[in-house]
Amino acid sequence: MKLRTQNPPHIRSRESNLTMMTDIVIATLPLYAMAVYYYGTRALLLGGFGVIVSSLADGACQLLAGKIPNIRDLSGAVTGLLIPLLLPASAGYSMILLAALFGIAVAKQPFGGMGQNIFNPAAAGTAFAMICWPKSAFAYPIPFERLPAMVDDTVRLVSSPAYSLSLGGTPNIDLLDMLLGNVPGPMGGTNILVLLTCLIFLIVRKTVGLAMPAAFLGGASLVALLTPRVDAPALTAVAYELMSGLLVIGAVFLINDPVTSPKRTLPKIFYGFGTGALSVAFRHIGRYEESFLFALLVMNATVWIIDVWGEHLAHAMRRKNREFKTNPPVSEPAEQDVGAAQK
Amino acid sequence: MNLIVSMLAVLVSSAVIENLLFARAIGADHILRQTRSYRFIIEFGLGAAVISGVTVMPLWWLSQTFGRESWWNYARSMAAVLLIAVVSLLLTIAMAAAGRIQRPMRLVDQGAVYSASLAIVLLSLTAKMAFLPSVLYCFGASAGLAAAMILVHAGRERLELCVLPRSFEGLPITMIYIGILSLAIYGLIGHQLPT
Amino acid sequence: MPFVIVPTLSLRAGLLMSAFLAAATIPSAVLASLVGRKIPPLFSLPFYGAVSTGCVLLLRLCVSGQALLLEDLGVYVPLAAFNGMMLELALVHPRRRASDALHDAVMMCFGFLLVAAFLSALREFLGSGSLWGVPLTAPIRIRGLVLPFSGFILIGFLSALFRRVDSIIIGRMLRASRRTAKQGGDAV
Amino acid sequence: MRSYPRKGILLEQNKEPGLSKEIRILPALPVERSELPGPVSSTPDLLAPYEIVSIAKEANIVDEIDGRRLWKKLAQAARESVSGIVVDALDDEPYISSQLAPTLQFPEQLHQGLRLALRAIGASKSSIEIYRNLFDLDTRIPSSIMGVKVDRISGSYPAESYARRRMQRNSTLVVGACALLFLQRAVYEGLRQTSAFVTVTGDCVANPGNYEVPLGVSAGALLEAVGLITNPKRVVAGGSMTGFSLTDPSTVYLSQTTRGLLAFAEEFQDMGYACLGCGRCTEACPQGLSPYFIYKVMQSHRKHHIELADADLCIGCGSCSYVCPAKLDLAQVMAQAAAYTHRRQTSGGQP
Repeated sequence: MKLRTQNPPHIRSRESNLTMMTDIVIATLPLYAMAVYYYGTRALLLGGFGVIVSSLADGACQLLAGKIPNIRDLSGAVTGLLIPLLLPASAGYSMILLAALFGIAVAKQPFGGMGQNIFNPAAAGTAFAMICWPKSAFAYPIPFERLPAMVDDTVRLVSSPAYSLSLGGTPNIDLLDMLLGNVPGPMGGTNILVLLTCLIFLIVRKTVGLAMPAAFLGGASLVALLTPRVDAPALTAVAYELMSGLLVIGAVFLINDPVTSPKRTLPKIFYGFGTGALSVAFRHIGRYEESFLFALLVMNATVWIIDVWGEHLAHAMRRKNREFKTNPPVSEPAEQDVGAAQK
Repeated sequence: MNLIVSMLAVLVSSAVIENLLFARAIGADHILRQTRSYRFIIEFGLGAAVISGVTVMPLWWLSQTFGRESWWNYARSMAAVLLIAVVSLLLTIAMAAAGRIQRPMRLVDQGAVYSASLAIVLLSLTAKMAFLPSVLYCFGASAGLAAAMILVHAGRERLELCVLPRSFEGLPITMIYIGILSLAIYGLIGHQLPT
Repeated sequence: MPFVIVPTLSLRAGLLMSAFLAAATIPSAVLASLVGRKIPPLFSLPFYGAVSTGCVLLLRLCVSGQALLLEDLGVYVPLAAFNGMMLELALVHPRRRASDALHDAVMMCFGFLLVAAFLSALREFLGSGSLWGVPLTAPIRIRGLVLPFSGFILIGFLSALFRRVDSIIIGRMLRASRRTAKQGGDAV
Repeated sequence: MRSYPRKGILLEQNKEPGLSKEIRILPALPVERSELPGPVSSTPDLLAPYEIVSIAKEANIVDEIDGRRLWKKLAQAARESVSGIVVDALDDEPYISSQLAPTLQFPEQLHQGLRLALRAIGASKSSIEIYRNLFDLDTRIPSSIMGVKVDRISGSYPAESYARRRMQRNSTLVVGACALLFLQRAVYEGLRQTSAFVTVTGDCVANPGNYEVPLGVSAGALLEAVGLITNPKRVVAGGSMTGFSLTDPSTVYLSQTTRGLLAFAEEFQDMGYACLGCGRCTEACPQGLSPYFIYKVMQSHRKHHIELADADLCIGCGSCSYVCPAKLDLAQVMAQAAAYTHRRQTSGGQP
């Protein structure tokens, strides 16, 4: 009988790209449930719209590049799911559309598509939308007010705690509401408890590691502790800083994007810490109330430097470590005759 | 103390906020050819810093004296060009005398340094700052330019590892890369003036 | 490159910018073809720089009526003296004959004019909703287009598009030449 | 209890039901006895070392862990006067138990063979190494076999090569358990090595287990004799991680170093995934290399930083390919990178 040969190993782990992407999709679903609970079914419409647009754009770009779109590749859908979560629930469809198009057709596919993009597509698209429509991107609806499918001027829009923080005032919201997400803010970024549950789920599933989110939140809280913006007790100020804006959802989804993050552990910690510190530090300087996405994009550009530096470090450690230096014993040619029967 | 803080503010704003590459695209076409190594980028930044920093001193004095006249608008840039030429000649001669020049810079690279330092000088003059800040501005701006070029160089190295669509290789993908980076920095800082 | 990315916010500005570039490039290129070999390389850069700056300043004197537009262009007017095309034509490989130099310079400036006109029209129409200063109703206002980063990205996509078209045309020509060659082979 | 490698992967060892069954000789493939010339010594405990070595040479015994002749190893060890012998019975590759099963089922013979080998090289210390992370076993592994200490090697997958290298570094002779068994047979019964212990398993095999099969039998014949449920899509000779798959089992013949024969019903189809850059291969690599980095660098035209990645330290354990969620063939890429790096080093920077 004739069989097809195949290189070792002959057993493979069950994890695959599909399972990892499915984990992330599953992790976003509770956020959409909370959004529906707070803002009505418009959240689902936005999510579905984003998914459809980005998946179609992904497939179209791959066809233009002469590749066959892969059904199992859910990365475009994940981008489309994340973009509405980073924007207010009252965001217009055109905003979602342009954000998804920018993310896919500018930040992802020209770089070679899946697995080769330097910048996180969701972050780039949302940043583009924020810069193009700052007014509507930073005005949020009030929870428990059902939004119509088409948002018009009758909807009451308010500013988020992050804005009052950027003005230097203490938001008069108690922390429990912020934990539960009962505050105006980005559609998926406010309900902290659900986000932390998603993070735990992803870590248990080993889809993401613990290093980067921990380092990210650590760096953010360190800078927030050193340079407080509100005259509150230190820990309260830190809690406000962490729970306002997109920091936590970034710690769950955007930081852990495997494509645009370093690979080794020490570089991961460095990258997460730098992103957190940068995004909180530039809340003082920047004009926009939210600086996390931009800080993330800037850090994405430095990932290659960090990675090469990590390789240098590992190289030096291999040099130092005697156990790794010894190569496996090569079998002398005299013994090939025994194995020759197999060949 | 206040002095130091204000000087630092000038440095940071010239290096980051009004970054020559990301905010004004100066040096964008030189990047594509001439970022061969990090060492070259460092040389580039140092040369621009020295030339512009030395050139801005007499120009600042001149613009203080003739700032009112209408013809100064025209004379300024011409004077800047000539002064930069003189300063860079002196610099070249000095380095040659010190024996620090292994291989002379290509003319195009010299042109890049020229235009970069010209832009820095003119910008620091249009900002109408005091004397010391305008000198510091030159240093900060060239440092920011060098840093931006290093970022772009790292991006190009990373892009070499990607299997790009064929029509995007080289200049287009680099431009898109710089564009997204400039978007990020714009959003981080908030306010840039596109002139 | 910087001149097409940042200051091409409106159609007028784009055209004026390309005019400045032409004023800077063409004379120095011709001059380089005439006296280029007599100038020692150490002094060539200041020489051409001074010449092109002079031309640029002359042009600016002529158009000094357009104060607002000049304000828009700002620092890029004097910088136009040191553009890549000028350096390329005057320093890197100057042409032997003045006619060639003139031809090259004019062609380059024309190409720049096309790109600048297209980009500035797009950015003015979609970014600020007007064209040649005349307010129009754009289908969608993307204010991000007036920022420098969109200039970078647009340039990137434009050059990618050109390259794609080029590759298609070249492929056609290659196939055509192969076909003719084959026919020739059949004939022989 | 030593634990190495530091990194690596923890595999689920599907050793049952093969391990707990007793080792059988297939009636379809009988093992013929070939006597050594000369009488069998009545007092094997009084043999001189050179006699033991010569008997091993006569009996043509091959060590199954590295395919070297046993007498060569013994003579070399005697020359270098190593301090002791470690019996290698750790089967850390899934499905394979062709060293563990004989160790557990013929303890006396193993002990006698070990004593002979010890006397042959004039050493005293001895221990038996068995892998620790064997969870799904029906039989329990004793803490000592006939008074010889059993040394449980914990740690994750490529533990065997690490253990071997560690032993060789501190001048201890590593001998396979099966080789010692055959040495005992040669000395006590005067028999040549005409058979080998092979684990035949996989989801196509009717009754998986460890079998003593004569040398030179083709893999197809062995599978037929053991019995197949369905026609296998993949047949693998050797370990499940490092073995090689056969195009035509009927033309491949077993040797002393063939420790396993696996027949699987399903074969991997290409999902068309792209590398996500998740970095799991970097976490898994026992050598501390970064297969992701090497993969990317090998993809590019001018290979920057390739000497930085130390690809020539790869031991080919295949952990990177195992964990890769994109199902990329990283082990192949690592081999190419190692060859490229070697060429580069030999030819002075320019391959």
